[in-house]
Amino acid sequence: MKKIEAIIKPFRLDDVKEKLTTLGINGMTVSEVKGFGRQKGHQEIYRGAEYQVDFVSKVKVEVVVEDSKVESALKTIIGVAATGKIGDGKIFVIPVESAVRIRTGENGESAL
Amino acid sequence: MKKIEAIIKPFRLDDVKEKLTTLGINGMTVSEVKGFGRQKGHQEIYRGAEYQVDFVSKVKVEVVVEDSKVESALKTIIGVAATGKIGDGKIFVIPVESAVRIRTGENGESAL
Amino acid sequence: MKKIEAIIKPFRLDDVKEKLTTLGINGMTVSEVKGFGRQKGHQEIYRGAEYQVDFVSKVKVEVVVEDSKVESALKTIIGVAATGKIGDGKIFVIPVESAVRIRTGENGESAL
Amino acid sequence: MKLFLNLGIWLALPASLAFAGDDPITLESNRAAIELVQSHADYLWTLIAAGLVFFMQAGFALVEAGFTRAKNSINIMMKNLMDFSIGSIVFFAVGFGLMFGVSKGGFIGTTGFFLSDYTPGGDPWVLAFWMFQAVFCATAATIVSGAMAERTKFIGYIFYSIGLSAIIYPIFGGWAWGSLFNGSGWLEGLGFIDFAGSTVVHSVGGWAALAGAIVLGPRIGKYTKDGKIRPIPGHNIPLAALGVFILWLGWFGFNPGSTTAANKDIAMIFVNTNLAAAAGSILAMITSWVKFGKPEISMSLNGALAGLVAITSPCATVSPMSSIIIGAIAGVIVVFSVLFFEKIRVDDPVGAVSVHGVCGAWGTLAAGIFNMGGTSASIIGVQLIGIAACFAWTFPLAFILFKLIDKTIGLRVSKEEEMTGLDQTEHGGNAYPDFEVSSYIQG
Amino acid sequence: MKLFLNLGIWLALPASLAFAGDDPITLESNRAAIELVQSHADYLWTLIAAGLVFFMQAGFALVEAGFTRAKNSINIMMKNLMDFSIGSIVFFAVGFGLMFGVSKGGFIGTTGFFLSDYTPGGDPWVLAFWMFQAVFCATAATIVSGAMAERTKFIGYIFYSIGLSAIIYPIFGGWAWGSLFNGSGWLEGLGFIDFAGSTVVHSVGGWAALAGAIVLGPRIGKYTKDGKIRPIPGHNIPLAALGVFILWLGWFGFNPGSTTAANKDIAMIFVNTNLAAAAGSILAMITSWVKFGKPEISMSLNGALAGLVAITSPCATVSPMSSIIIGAIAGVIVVFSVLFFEKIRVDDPVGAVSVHGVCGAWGTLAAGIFNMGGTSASIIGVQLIGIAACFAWTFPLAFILFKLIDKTIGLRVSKEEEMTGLDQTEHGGNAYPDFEVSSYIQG
Amino acid sequence: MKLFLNLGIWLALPASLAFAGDDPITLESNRAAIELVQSHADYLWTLIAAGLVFFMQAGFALVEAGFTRAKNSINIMMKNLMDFSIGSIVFFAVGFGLMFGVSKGGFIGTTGFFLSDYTPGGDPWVLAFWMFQAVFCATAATIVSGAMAERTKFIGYIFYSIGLSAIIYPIFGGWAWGSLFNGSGWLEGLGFIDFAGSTVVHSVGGWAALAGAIVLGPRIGKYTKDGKIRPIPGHNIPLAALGVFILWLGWFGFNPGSTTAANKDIAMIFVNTNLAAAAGSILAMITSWVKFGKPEISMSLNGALAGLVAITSPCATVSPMSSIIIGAIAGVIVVFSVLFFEKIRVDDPVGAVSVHGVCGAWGTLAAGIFNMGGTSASIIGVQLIGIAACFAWTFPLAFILFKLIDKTIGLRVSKEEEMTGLDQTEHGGNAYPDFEVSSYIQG
Ligand SMILES: Nc1ncnc2c1ncn2[C@@H]1O[C@H](COP(=O)(O)OP(=O)(O)O)[C@@H](O)[C@H]1O
Ligand SMILES: Nc1ncnc2c1ncn2[C@@H]1O[C@H](COP(=O)(O)OP(=O)(O)O)[C@@H](O)[C@H]1O
Ligand SMILES: Nc1ncnc2c1ncn2[C@@H]1O[C@H](COP(=O)(O)OP(=O)(O)O)[C@@H](O)[C@H]1O
Repeated sequence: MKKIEAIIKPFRLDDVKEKLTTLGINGMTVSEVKGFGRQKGHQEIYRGAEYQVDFVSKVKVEVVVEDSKVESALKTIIGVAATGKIGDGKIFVIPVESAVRIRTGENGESAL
Repeated sequence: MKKIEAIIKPFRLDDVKEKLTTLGINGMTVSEVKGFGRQKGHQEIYRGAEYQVDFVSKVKVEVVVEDSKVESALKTIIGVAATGKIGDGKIFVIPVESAVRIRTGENGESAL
Repeated sequence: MKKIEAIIKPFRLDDVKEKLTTLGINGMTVSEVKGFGRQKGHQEIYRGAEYQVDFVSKVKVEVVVEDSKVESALKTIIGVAATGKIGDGKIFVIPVESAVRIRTGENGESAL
Repeated sequence: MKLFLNLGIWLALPASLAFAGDDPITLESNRAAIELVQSHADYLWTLIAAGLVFFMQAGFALVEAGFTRAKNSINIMMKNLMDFSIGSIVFFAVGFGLMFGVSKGGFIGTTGFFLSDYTPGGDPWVLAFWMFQAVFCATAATIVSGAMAERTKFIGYIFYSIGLSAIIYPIFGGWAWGSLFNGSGWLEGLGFIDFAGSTVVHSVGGWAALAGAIVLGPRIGKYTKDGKIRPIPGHNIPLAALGVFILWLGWFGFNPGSTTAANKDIAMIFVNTNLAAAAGSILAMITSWVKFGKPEISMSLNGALAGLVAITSPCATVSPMSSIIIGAIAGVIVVFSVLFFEKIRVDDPVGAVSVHGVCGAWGTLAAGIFNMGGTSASIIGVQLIGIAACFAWTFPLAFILFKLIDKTIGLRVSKEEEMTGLDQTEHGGNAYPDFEVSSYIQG
Repeated sequence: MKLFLNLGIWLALPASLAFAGDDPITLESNRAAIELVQSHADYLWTLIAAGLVFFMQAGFALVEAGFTRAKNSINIMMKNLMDFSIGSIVFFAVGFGLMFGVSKGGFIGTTGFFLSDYTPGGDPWVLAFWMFQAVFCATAATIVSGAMAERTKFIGYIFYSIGLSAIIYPIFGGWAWGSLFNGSGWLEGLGFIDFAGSTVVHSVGGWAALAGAIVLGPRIGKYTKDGKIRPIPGHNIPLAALGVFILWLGWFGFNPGSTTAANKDIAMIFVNTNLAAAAGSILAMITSWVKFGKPEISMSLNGALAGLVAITSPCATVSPMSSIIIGAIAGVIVVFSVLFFEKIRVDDPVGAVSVHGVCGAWGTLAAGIFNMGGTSASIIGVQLIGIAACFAWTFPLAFILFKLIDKTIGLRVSKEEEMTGLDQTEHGGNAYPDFEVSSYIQG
Repeated sequence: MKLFLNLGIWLALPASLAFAGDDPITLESNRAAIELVQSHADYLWTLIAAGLVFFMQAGFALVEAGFTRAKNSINIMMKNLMDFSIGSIVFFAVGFGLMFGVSKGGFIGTTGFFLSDYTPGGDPWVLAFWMFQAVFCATAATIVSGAMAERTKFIGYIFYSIGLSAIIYPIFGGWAWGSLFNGSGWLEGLGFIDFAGSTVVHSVGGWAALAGAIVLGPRIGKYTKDGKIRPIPGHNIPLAALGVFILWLGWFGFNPGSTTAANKDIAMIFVNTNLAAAAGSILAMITSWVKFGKPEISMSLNGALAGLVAITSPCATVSPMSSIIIGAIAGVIVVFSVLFFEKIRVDDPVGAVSVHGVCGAWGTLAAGIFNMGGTSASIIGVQLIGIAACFAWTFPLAFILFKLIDKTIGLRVSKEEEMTGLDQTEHGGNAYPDFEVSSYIQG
């Protein structure tokens, strides 16, 4: 199993979620993050002082899938999350040794 | 070392935390996440339009432990976080190659 | 590639970010987390009842780097995030199997 | 507007003047004109004061919302909006008649329902007077909302609100204030002093709140399995503080407006109201500081309200110096009272019972003790009778009402609903959709 | 202050008194003194009412901010601050003259620009009257802000705001109210009843809002590709509710204050205003409950406003019972109207068109139907003429104005800017920097 | 209420009337009755205005909280609650006597402590007057809170607050306004014009704020190691904007109420107040637009306040057109002043020094320049003397007071406490427990 961590633009979330579901991925976990990278944030003014806000608000989507689904999941996410503009985000794939469904105690892929 | 990532219902947090402490686990990191899965969210109405809120608010508990403690930690979390209802959450186990305590620079298990 | 997860004190963030940039690390992802550990939180009073707030607010910095940069990144973070006080935080190193830049589909280190 | 500006001017001038052309000016016509102008001032003040008291609804809503969790904010706003709206209609249809109609033996009014005392072209005073009384009724009703916050079924709350505005408040009110209009109450007959309603409005609300909180039981998570008190922090303290400032402002209509006349009395009433509130908040702060080691805000805010409630009854009959003492004592009482009710497991998220019930009783007693005209056992005795009568009437009746609702349509939401939050389950809404909101204290 | 307190006292006493020493007191001097005191009361009431109406600006700002997303809150506050500020200056320079100046054929005023009707030492009534009228003008202007929220270019909005305050509102206003001062409007000539401005203020604002919303088009994400309606939840419901309470309070100045005289009429106007608001919120709640299965708050809040708007025109000429009916009907209308406009893809985030435009028209019609003095086909006919005239004048003109702005300086921000939020792109700010804020509905 | 309604009516009618039965109506009794009715109107207006000024406390609290970080909101609400509460008591006990008591050589009052000028049954005017003056004193006190926000020890702040309300404000106030009651000040003796207190209230507050900000030093993180200015954004701009609307409303009591009489003067004062505020916010917006490239909200909000502060002194003695000019200039001044103080490292989170100190001085000067009665070198000279006297008295004294507090109980919290936030360290609380709040700017 792998955990796919995708850092994307917030307003792409709906589509990413939708498309992943069509792959039979039944669950995911989402959180709000602040991103720092090539996309350089923006200027703000407050009481006359300008200042640079480096962080851009992004959404982190975490989805754990069986190895067989990794490829398709990646493709899908890239497909819908890409706008072609700097700041579209990254996807990281991380190994997962085991997964458990708390409700049932089920272990392994059936837990997803 | 492993990182245990448990996605649970917010109001189970206190108990999970308490029980883990009794295992001699001295620390953990918690964050608010939005969960998507079998538990299907709820309807909301705003100005007459109904809409589906897919995400359920969950809490992610991250705890890094030496390998020997993984089993017991898993059991404990399942024990207290399970309510038997859909949406109880998942636990993922992820390998950790090293851990450092920033304050002292200590490395490895003593850093936990 | 590795993912470095550093849990630090919020007000150290600016410096950590700055220093990492000097290492030629172009991106990172930051999120607000609640930390539980040796640093024991604080007492609050509300309407006459005292209660213990166990969690301390921390910031989680996630940065994925090529293996060669892990050492220097760790050193840097420790260097700037350490205040010598309990609660300075931890750093965990987690393996990353692949990274993709959504915008271009680039894969591997060039995606960072 | 045209139509009326003319008419306005017409009325604005003494009636007699309207035909000044023909009519000779006489001493008597001037005197009549003077009285008319004075009555215009009385109308003005009574209605402006009513407006200020209306605004207290916003204050109550903010205090309650601020002192409770984010997930119940919509529900709280709805309750406050509805008990004023429904209360207005109910008091128009039923309450006013029971309170100020021609009285059966000093116990219950029997005329003036649906504002029937007003006939087009007739004396409009009843309208101004009704307006002022209606906002008072709504105040009594809304006090209860806070004590029942975060766990009450919306529909159940609405039925309670009707019951209080239609029956519980007006009938008791008639006992003390009926003779302000067509009524005549047994309590005022004894010489009971309650100028602006520490008892009539606040204790009635406070004791009903007590009944409600008891019937409901505490919120999930308020007490741990091992019986320890678990504070459930309010989600927006700045809003709560704004609410208290608004209430304080509203009280400048509540107390001085109770003259329902533009006269010089209002000066002292105004000053007393302000000094008591100030003393209340200071003493509550000091008390919290001494007891908890820090100047705690929710207690300090409650202290200001405690002082205001306490001075409501005596505001017109005690000296400024006495007002400071009365408010200060209220500020101390409220802290201990809040702790007391918490200890006996009456879960009152905003302290309504302590602020309005307990300090209302204290203020009513204080009106007897500090009376400028001098006091006596009999004066104090009558005050005590009034305080007791209020509790004896309100608490059991409200208790029965809540039990009735509980057994029929239901008074409390399910465990699931309470944990999810009433905004979502009762109103299908989310008060703060753009923010990540969560409260871990859910039992 | 010294200087003036003396002068104050001097003026406070009947002029004649100032020389009481020499002057003998006569019947006539007393009568003059009485009239002076009455006029002081008139000034007081008119100006206090103006203050209350001013406060409605805060109410509008909160309702609009609460019903929209966090990322546009600064922009909304700026718009509300500026249309009052700019409106005040523009109405001072131009609007007042066009509305109340000596009229050309009942269509347009021609004198009194820059408050030239006031000369130091002269009768200051024009100042009190101007103040009251200025806050009315600002109300009409600010109504539009809500319907255009979350996508309008700030500079474009400012130009609209000038156009409405300088021309659209004053000219129509003069038709109905000109004779309140130096003017004389053709509409009032027909006997059109619009006591406090359901049509003159609210419908003008509402129809301009409709034009604005149409020219702008819906917000990104309001309708899905497949044309389904996508709600965009407001980010702070407690603030929105506070806004409604403030508006309700302000209406106690808006309607009763329209007598611009301290007389007994204000009692009934006050009561009617309150009862209509109450009925409106109750019926809107019930309607939402029946239609959506839950008592929805934004509709209930809109219902209170709908009742207030509807009673604005008839408040002085209908009975309290009729007021309840008028408000109740408005409460039902507003729900269906909001749904209707949403269906036809007019994206009005706060429901301004339904509340002010539609219910303003309903209230104006109701003033004819429920008229205490009895009604008739001709009375109702005149009301309909007024309603129609308002739409025929306001909508096309506002539409042209918005189109003009759109073609020149631009009316709508870019897709990028809208998605990022106007706070950042238009004002370089962040309304809630300490909170993690995000809205996923961005198209 | 009964008791008093009767008494109310009794007093509401001219005393003579009370025995109308016996007493014949005469020209003189009518004249007396007229004067009584006028005095009732004076009481009404003075007290309603006092209520509006009281409400400004809420406005100041919201502006300060909105312009600072979430972690200090409770502390800010406590400071604002307490400086009004403590100020009321202190001004009752000490301040009023020093300000309005029989004066020693025009420098300090010596009678009327503890409101001893009022004796039961005596003339209650002193009570109405005290109330109005008390809210003014509290305004001066609360201005300082904003400039010292986010780093001041609560106990230290309380001692400052006592010092200002008991001594600094009243003594200076007596110099300019003493003769409004029993006093007689040297400054008013020279003919100093400060109708409603640009100098007496606002500059006193502003200069004390300057002293406080200097003694405290800037907040951690306000300036980077390399000395660059680091903005610390306010956490809740909608609340700050609401605060400004409330302050604007309150000013309609502050300025027109300073007649302490219901007369026709209030019309022009009201209009001038509004126009100056409008001009101030517009010009501040334009200035920020030109200087920073975007219309910045905090400056625009400050601009409205700057206009209000500036017109406070001249509001009764200049024309509406002059008021626009005065407000507009204030709107420009405030922007540059804020930047200036920031540059010289006076860290004033809300701009209190610029708004109240600097623009207060400007307004006082403007009262001389734009005086309707014509101006002269001597008039302007006296204004300058007043401005100078205010600074010379307030700044050093406040500076010493703050230093004293600093050396004894301590004025500033520790670095740790400041970084954690005063809500937690000073009050053991959390203003927004259901939200994830954080501010990264912590040095
Ligand atoms: N090395 C990294 N480690 C973790 N997150 C990263 C890293 N680099 C970028 N990110 C995340 O990806 C987001 C997008 O990256 P950015 O460089 O701005 O644009 P792009 O995705 O087009 O390269 C950043 O905002 C950040 O959240
Ligand atoms: N494949 C997954 N990857 C990551 N998180 C998941 C995944 N599946 C479920 N989750 C998380 O677990 C939570 C609970 O899962 P859900 O399917 O709703 O109920 P259950 O835990 O009973 O199966 C979800 O809300 C989501 O946060
Ligand atoms: N075993 C753990 N797993 C995950 N996070 C941890 C763990 N132990 C500590 N942390 C995180 O590190 C933070 C600091 O740890 P703490 O023990 O308080 O101080 P120190 O870093 O000095 O040892 C905690 O607040 C928590 O967020």
